[in-house]
Amino acid sequence: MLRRTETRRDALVPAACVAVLALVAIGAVLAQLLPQLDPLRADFQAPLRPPGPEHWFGTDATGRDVFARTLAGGASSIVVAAMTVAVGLVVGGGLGVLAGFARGWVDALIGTLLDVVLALPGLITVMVVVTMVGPGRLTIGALIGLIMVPAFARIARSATLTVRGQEFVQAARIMGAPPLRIIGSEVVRCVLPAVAAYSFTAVTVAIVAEGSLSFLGFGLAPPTASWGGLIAEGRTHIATAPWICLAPAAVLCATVLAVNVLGERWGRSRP
Amino acid sequence: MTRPRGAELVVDRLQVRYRVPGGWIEAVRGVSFTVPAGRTVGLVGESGSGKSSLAKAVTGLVAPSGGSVAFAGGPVRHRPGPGGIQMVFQDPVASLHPHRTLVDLVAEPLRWAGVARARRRERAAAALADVGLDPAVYGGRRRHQISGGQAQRVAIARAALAEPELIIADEPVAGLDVSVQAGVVNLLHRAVADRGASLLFISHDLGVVSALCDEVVVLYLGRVCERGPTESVLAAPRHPYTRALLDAVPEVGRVPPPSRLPAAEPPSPLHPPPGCAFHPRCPDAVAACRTAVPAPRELGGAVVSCHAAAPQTPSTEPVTSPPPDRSPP
Amino acid sequence: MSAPLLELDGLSLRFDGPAGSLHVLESVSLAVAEGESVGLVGESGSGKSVLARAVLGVHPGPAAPSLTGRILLEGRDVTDGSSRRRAVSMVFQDPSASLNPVVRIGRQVLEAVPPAERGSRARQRAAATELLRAVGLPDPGRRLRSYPAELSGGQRQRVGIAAALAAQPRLLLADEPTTALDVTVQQRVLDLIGELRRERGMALLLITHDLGLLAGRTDRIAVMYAGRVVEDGPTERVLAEPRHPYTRALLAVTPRLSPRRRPPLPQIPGGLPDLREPRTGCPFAPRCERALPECATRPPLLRAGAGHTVSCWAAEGVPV
Amino acid sequence: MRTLLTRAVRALAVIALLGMLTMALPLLLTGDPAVAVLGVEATPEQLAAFTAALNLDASPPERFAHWLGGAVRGDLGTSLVTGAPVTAEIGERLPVTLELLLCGQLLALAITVPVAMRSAWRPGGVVDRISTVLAYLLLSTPAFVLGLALILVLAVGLAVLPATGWAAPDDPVEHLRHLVLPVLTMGLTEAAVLVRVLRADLIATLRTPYILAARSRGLSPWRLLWTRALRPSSFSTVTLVGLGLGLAFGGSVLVETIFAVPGMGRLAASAIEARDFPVIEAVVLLSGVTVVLVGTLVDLVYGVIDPRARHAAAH
Repeated sequence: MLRRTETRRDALVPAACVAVLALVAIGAVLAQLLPQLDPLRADFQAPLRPPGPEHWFGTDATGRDVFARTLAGGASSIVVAAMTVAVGLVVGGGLGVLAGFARGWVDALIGTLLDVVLALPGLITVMVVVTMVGPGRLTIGALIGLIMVPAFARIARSATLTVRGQEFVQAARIMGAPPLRIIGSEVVRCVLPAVAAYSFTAVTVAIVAEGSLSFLGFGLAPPTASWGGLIAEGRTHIATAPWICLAPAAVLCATVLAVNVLGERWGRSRP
Repeated sequence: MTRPRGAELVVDRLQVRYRVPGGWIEAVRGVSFTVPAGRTVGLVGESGSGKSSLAKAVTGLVAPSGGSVAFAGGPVRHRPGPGGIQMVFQDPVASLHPHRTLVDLVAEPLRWAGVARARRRERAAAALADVGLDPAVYGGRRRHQISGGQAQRVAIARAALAEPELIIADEPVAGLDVSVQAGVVNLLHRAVADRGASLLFISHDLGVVSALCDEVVVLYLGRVCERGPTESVLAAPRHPYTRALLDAVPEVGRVPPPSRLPAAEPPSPLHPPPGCAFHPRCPDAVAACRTAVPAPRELGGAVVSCHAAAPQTPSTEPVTSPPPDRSPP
Repeated sequence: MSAPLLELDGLSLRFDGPAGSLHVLESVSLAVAEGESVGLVGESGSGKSVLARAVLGVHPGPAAPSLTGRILLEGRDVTDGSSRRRAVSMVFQDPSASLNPVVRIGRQVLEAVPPAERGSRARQRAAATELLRAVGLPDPGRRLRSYPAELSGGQRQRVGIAAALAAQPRLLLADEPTTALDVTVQQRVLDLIGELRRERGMALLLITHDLGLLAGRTDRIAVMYAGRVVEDGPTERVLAEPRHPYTRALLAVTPRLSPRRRPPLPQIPGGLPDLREPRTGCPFAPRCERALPECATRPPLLRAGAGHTVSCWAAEGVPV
Repeated sequence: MRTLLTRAVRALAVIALLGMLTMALPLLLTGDPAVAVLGVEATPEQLAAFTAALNLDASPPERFAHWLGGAVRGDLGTSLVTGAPVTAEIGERLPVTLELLLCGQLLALAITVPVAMRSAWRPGGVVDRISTVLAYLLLSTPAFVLGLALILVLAVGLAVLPATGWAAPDDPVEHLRHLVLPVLTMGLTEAAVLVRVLRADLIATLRTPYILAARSRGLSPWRLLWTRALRPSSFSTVTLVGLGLGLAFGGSVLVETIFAVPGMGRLAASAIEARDFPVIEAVVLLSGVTVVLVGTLVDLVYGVIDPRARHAAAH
């Protein structure tokens, strides 16, 4: 009995998480396509409307639909998160594999460079650079990715070191397997899953960091919708119209939660 | 200097050291011995003796910090195809790729030698059957679906299929139950004996070594204490450490003689004692042992590194040629 | 005759997990008398370590096994997990893993003494020093402040023995106490355990995979295979005249120092039965060269001599 | 000894590289930084004065050397906005941030240790499941959302605490009242991470043979956890707490913004908005140096936690 309910819950939770992420993604696409969901269309006749059949999540101070703006904010989060993971995987993963295989002074040099990045106050550094080079989803995503490079590199390096030391890799060397083929196939087999597991964490960090930047006013420029920006705008009306704040906040938290849970399952499913 | 002949392995004054937090470990401190073509040599040592570092240096997995290893007259190379060196590891499961099937694992050396897929699978299946694993049952399994003893059989089948001139086995039975050990030892013996290849068998277990090896090399803290034909070393050990080791080996039904060793603990390889490394534990130590490293001497057919070991009737006993010059049977 | 110190009466033990059950022990009966020394021999999967843990009353991991049968200590039924402190303690297999790396040795050896009975700091120091002296650790007073990493493997196992002695147990369990040690150290540690046992009048259950360790060290040997005791008798008799085919085979494959034993060496074909299924007949039958049709059913317990029993269809003896 | 020396050399190299990187920040501005900051209407004299004040003509290494020279004498330059010495600005803000961070980390630890212990003792038990769900919810709630939620409940709803603002310690009661919400936000966010980490490490430790041995010797669960299992399980937790404290100089921009706390984070944010380079450079560099120093300190703490690590400091 107990076991059956356990297994059902085990399957249900990831399914729910995938559903949440799918809805956010579909919503983000629809917000770009459907004119009804234009996040900028303001209905000046209906400011600060509470949630109802016409405006599911209510309207903000200028009468813009909070639901449409929340969906559009999802698009920003997706683009930023994708960019973060891309930069982290390529730069961090590459440096980590290089450090793990070369060892010696290359490892020490890469380690020192990564320590420099690690010593930077992350959010403040991104804020400084954004004010100077201008905001943009890809810029912000790349910057967050760079800040996360040391974490990716550390994981890739230790996975590489593990691969190197494994006896079946040594056995392959003795059997005369071409070294580059061993490295190639083993990196794909061992290092990639380890780094991919960390990508879930990177996605949540990217979404939260982008939200934080927009919340602080250093993120995406105002017309572009962002969950953090929506929450910051709603803050002034928190006592009278809490939905402006709460709707995007709830969607943000649900998305991060879904990614966290999926990441944990992914990590647990691997030995 | 010995001139290498055939597929002879010549280890000459080999040194291996490792960087560890707090200094260097001199794991191997000038070890010389020879594995003549077609012979089986046992390398015996306890923890800290440097036997595993030696195995890695001989197979070229670590670079020696001094001395040399020569195989068939040249440096050790990792090249596919017959006639090379193969290795059997202590942890048989870890030495098999986790995702490949047993047939593909055994076929691995042929793959790097460029043998066509169908042909190498066919030969691998035959090799599996040869080590007692029905290819129809086990061929499609992976390493986590077999026992440790079976994994070691797979590893031996794989090494044998590469048709090496020398197999190096690093503690191949240490993790196995005694009821399984004998089978693995028999397979290893067959893998080399059938084709006249040689075997370097590394173990802490004198019992297994004595049954398998023509010659034995006893290591202590990175140096050779004694080496010679197994019969001679077992019957008349000259080095006090070899004697202590033989006394301590558990034998069924034998009430062990009281240990002759002083109570001193084995020293750490990080700080080996000066002179003869064994002197703090040696019941026969003399003053010279504390300062001077004993040079290898030939004593009654064996080569012994000990200040205190006396030649037993050296004039009458016929001096056989030293192990490196022994011809294969 | 008084009741034995430890008595296992038809003990069966099963681990239940999400992937099914493991039938580790199947109706094991074994007794250890006051002051007696018993060797428990078996290969991996025989259940010998699990048996020791069941006697000790602790199991690693969160899942507790389900037990049937009885464990009697000093005549007291402790199967339900009631306290064994003061009656049993254990010397563990790997001294490097079974000593806490961050706790000083002086504190660890006194772990088994309840805080209420420890007394002043000076008394604790004296007690710990005395224990370390008893196990032959050089310079025991200074060693109190050492960490395990500062000792050699043999010294660590001496500390492990000292920690087991602190409770002044009447039964000492030693689970492969020298498997992790070098042979030249192994002998000293086993000798130490033997001396302490005689001095303190403790009983000893020495668990090992190596039949070669037991001569001169134990009064009796019990041989386990796949969760059952297949043979139990006086040490010399079991080693010289083994009655169970498994004991015989084990003796034949145990390595000996003999250059005349050239390969092929004798071996036992086949492997351990699947522990996920309860064994109906003799678990050794598939590997046994003397297997009979009856072996598919549970073999009888036969008396093969004074204090010598064997569980086999093919053996000679009087049913118990 | 050797490893200590290599560590020191590496730390100095990191600080030097960090310094040059920080000093290269103005180069990110397109065109002349002076024009970018002062605007096109600025007179050539103003531009020249600006360039000279920031030593912008020099290369980043030279600028860093110059900055370092000043720093040694206790001179971090002058704020472009207020005209006050940067040291004075920081001296005013730093205690606020430090208090916040210390209280936040302490609260996090006070929550983490007992919760992680209870969870790890019976993994999959009721306490573990509840704490896991709560930890995941908190982990998925960004600090700015959690802060707003706390304001909504405790300040707006129940009206027991001030929503925002700060009171000097001269008035202890008001000071504490203003401290509660920011510290709660920081502590809860941090605790969510720490609980997961410490719980996993504790579960691993509780499976080791030495814990089994201690259990067999009759140690009570309470003593087992506190005196035997906690220390060997605390490496990652110590690292994370150290990292959190190391970022003190950068302050917590988010929490300070939500609750309008005048700390380092607010100082940094307003300096960035105004492109007040001397302040930005000082904050980034001091933060970086603290992280490096705390990192080294954490390595030393490892040695205290685990005698085995005393000789093995390098990774």
